[in-house]
Amino acid sequence: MSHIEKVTEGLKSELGEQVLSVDVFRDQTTVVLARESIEEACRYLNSEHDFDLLAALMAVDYWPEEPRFAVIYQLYSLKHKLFIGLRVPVHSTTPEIATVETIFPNANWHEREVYDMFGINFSGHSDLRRILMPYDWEGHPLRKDYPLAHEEIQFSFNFDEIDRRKPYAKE
Amino acid sequence: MGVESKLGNFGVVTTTLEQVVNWSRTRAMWPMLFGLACCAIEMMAAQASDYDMSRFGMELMRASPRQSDLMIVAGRVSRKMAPVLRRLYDQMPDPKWVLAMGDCCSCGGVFNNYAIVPGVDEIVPVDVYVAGCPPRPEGLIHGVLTLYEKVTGEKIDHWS
Amino acid sequence: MNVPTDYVLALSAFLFVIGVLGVLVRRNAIVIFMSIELMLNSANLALIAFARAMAPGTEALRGHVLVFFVIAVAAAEVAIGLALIVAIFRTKRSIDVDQVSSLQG
Amino acid sequence: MTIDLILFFGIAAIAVISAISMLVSRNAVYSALFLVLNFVAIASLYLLLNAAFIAMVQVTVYAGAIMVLFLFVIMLLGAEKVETGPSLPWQLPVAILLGLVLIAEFAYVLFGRVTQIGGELAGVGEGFGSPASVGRTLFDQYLIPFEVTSILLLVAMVGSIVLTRDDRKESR
Amino acid sequence: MRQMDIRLDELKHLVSDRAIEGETVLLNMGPQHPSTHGVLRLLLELDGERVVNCVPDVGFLHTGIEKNMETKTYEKALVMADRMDYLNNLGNNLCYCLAVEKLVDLDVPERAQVIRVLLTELQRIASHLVFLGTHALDTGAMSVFLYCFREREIILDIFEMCSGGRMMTAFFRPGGLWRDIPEGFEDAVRDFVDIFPRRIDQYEALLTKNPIYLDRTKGIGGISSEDALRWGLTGPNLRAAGVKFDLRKANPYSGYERYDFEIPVGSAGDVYDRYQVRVAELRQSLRIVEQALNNIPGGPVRSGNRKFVPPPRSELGTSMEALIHHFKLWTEGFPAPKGSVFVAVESPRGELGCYLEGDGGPKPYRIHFRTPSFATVQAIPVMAQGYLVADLVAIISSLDAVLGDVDR
Amino acid sequence: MDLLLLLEWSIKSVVIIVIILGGFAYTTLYERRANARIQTRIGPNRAGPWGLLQPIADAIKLIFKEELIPDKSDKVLFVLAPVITVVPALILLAVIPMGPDILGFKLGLADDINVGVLYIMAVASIAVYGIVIAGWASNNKYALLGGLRASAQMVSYELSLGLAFIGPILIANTMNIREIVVAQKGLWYIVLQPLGFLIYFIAAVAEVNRAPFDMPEAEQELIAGYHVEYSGLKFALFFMAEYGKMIVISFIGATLFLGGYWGPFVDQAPLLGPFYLFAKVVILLFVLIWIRATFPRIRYDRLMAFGWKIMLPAALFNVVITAAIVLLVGG
Repeated sequence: MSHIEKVTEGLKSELGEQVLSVDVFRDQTTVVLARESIEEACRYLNSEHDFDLLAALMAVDYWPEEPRFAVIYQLYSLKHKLFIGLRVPVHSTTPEIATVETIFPNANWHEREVYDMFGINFSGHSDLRRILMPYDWEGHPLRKDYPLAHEEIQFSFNFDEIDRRKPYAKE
Repeated sequence: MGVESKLGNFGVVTTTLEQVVNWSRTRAMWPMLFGLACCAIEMMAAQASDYDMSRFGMELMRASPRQSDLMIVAGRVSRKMAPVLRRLYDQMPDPKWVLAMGDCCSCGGVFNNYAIVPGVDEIVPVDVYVAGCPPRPEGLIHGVLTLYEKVTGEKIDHWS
Repeated sequence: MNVPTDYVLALSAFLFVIGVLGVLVRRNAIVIFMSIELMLNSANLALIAFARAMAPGTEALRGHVLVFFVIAVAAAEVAIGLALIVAIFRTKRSIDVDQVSSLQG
Repeated sequence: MTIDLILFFGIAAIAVISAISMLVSRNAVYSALFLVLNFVAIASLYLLLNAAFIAMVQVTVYAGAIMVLFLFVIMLLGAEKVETGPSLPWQLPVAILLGLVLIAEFAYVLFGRVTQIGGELAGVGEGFGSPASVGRTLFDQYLIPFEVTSILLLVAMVGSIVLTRDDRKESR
Repeated sequence: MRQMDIRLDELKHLVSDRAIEGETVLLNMGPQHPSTHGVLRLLLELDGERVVNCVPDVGFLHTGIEKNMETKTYEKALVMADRMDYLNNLGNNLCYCLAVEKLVDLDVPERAQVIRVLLTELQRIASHLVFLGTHALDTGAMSVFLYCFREREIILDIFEMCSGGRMMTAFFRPGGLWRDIPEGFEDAVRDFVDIFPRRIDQYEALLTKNPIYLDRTKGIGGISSEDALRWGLTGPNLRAAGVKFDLRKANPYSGYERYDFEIPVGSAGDVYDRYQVRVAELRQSLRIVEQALNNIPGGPVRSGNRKFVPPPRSELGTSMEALIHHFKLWTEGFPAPKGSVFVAVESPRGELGCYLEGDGGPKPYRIHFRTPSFATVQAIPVMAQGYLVADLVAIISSLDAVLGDVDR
Repeated sequence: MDLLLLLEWSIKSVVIIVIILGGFAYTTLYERRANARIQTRIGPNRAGPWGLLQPIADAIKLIFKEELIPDKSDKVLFVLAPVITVVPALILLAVIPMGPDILGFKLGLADDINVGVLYIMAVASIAVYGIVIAGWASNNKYALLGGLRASAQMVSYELSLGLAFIGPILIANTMNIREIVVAQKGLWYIVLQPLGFLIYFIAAVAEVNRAPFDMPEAEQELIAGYHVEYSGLKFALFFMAEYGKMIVISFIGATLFLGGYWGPFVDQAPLLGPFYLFAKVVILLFVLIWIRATFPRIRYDRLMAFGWKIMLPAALFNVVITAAIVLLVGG
């Protein structure tokens, strides 16, 4: 049994029903977890299996399917030179998940980015603000129902209308 | 400025003054240290040994907008950066010029999306566009020389 | 050089009075302090004028020496005084003499 | 009127105006700068009075060091405008009254010819007020006071450092 | 502008009470400031010149690269990756290509692997040169900056020789390279390898033992190895703190296991150690370049898998099949299976990760870059607290954060 | 007063101001070209032949630039500050002898006064005001920080500067600068006072805020320091003051330690004197530029510590040793 299997087995015995499935794709292991258990899973992996680096934290939007979002954590263990992925499905009715800031301080900004881009709330987060977009921005750009929002092409018939909406710094 | 209104129309005097002032402006145009993204690196390269913009008297990159004449917008301008850029432009004293360096700030470049201002000319008036992603240092220098041509043709009653 | 000593003394007296007024009227501790410096200076001016009046006698230079001492002592005084003002400002957040006049806490 | 007198009146006017401006300026920075001007004016008066050495010392110490210290403290504390209005309404009239009394007293002393100074001045010898002559007097006759002054300065230096030390600041 | 002031208020809750009382000064540094390396903005709370609090604010260069890449086919999305971390263009390419190759299970010929390593290491040298130059400039040493750019030009000329572009090369493609290296490439690299060690000595002569420089960097902005890991620092910044972690050794990719090189580590994690680690890495990268240069195997530089890699132009006139492949690949692209991969490479700034998710179509369903600078900038307050403004400048430049990398 | 004397003084003043102004302009060009050579660049060469008109282009451009006065600044002091900064740089040269007497004509404005060195001290000490006022009047935190740094730095280094002067004074036994130069006829004081010269040079570099002591305007930290809000002609004045001061400290250094106008054959051909002085100044200027091109900037608190803990004791030590030797040898 390779080390990564030991880890997933340990995770299963620790969390029981909370582990929804374990996927292996192209030699990469991803554990699908229930939303409630993410903090515990991270703590367990950090303390018992030396996953000491939160390499990445991001989200995916599966609109219009439900559960709409998946929050994905990539942990790395320097000791075992291993990546492990955690995937947590999040329903769009209550887009909320516990923060892992207490275990990995650098989750702070990653979670802010996910909040900024997807509108997923992180309960218990110390400073949940927009990070990349301006503070007064509306909408969450990386959601699939958010348009890419490129510039409208100006023709003579709609020139005035577009011009009026443009963010010129009018004197 | 006030000079031109006092001078009135003196023909040869104003023309000579025009020439002298325009000459001095093209020989001593101090750019502002304003790098945004990829193009900023090429702008630094243009300042460095191989291309050496200092030949044109341009090595005095001023960190303060109050002392700069030329704003080289080097890189993509995001919606969050746009008000800052406009504010910096407003802080520059007249006469001032803007050079849009690279595709991103000329027209949005490859980034055709929610975050990037599609062309910095929506925010500030641009004098010269330099194409390229990023433009080579030679391209930037060519853009600057093109701007010089434009400045050389400026008339005294256009001075603001 | 031929400036009547009286004139210089009058100027000195006038400056001294302004210094006194500054101490009495102003409430900014630093400005009061500056007024004191002005008074010292006016005294110095009088001393130099007297020294000039007594020239070319060698005792005249004693006036200069005295002024030299006054300047040195003033420097010491300013160092201590400003240190006091800074210390008071730290605790009271004010250098208005009326507000810091009470010595307790 | 000799050129000396013209110079004297000019400088005296600057001194008086700068002193009054110092008194009435609401902004402490302006007060300090007017005082600097005043000191420089007085220094030029010293030059007129054949006290070149003292004039230079005046500029170096007063204008160059002491007033810079003042400005430094004012700017550091942000204490340009602390005064709002007089809290004691009778303060200003009384002060002016006292000032007038003082002026009257001076006037009586000066113009009442209580003293015997004034009139034509004798010429000064070569090197009067020069660094060499003042120094000789200083170190011949006033050596002990000179040393005492140096100790005073040392005490002041130590004292000011102790006073301004911020105890809350932890060392890194 | 009103907007700016509102933003300042937004950050007020992150500073101490002393700032509200007016005992400490709030200073807004950036987004346009000569030493924030682009458009980083820092809200500083200063006690005199000492930094009490430091709140970084990023996003001024947010480009929406991730969203934009989702709208392009796998092959065309590559150009976006170039522009993310603009000092490590080839490294970004490599990371993205590895992710795509892993997602669709594509092989890469040996020759392409070696050339990839060679060019990536050259890119690392170029990136570290920019670091060294700007870092020296920020500590006030002007000339080093210009010397560093002089050498960087040589590397850019090599890139230009291969790809036609100085910076945005898009030279690595899924399945190999865009094209083979040109004639004269090896000589050009060899020339560089010959002259460069002397030039490194030159930079070091100006800085390494300079007492003023030592004074400004030793013991400044230190971070412990535990803290560094907790805050997600990787790359030279982590190694300077004494953790011997390099993805090229730990999880080798592109055949890095075949090269002989060392991982320089520091101990204190301060500015000086970060500088030393990067200068040592210059020499190590040069070793890798030399080894790769001596061992470039023959063969093709692109995978022969026509489902994913377009055929060479010469075949278009003769082979109907090639023409069809070409047409299909450039109009609709290749489909990738449903599934997700996460690939991490060692960029000059640390661990650059690419999360790529396919949905069976020709466009990435979700792509996310784990960028090293993001973590680095986040950790600035940890390192800067208690130091002077002048130190802050040295700390920021020593971290070598690229704002394009942070904001994407 | 003698009208002729007045005329002579006026002419000399004008000449000195022209020296400073022209010198300032061409020192900037000198620095830019020399820096460029050190950094393997070319430097400005497009304005006029070999770029010789570059300073003129700079000047004309700055004159025809809009003068911004920030809304919340203190308007009066904001305008006054650059002027106050420039004046000390202009008047310091008055006490420098430019050459030996030529047929009884003195080359130098007031080089024969017996408080010459003190004059330098006095004027140098009030040079700080312009910078402090500029920093305060701009109503900008960066400018204020720059101004405060400048005042602290200049006050600290003034002491060492003054103590460095004492060496030549003791050896020449006079405060008259002309006499000090005359006393150096046989032997330059840099030979007798190597430590003194070093202290003078470091303190002077700090006094004029040049790299590596350019704290007040430290570009990477404080953007442009005290002149961050200045534009156009007012900025040009600051620029001028900075380079003017560079020239002045080079002149003073050359005069007090490098033998002033002395050089081979000055006895026979007194006209050579000014040229020797000029050459020495150019060399000292090059050293300043060279330092700027190579050295990192020293940190502010270390700068203050260096000033008080190393420079001042060293300067005091130098004074004591010099005094003892002068006493023993008998002056």
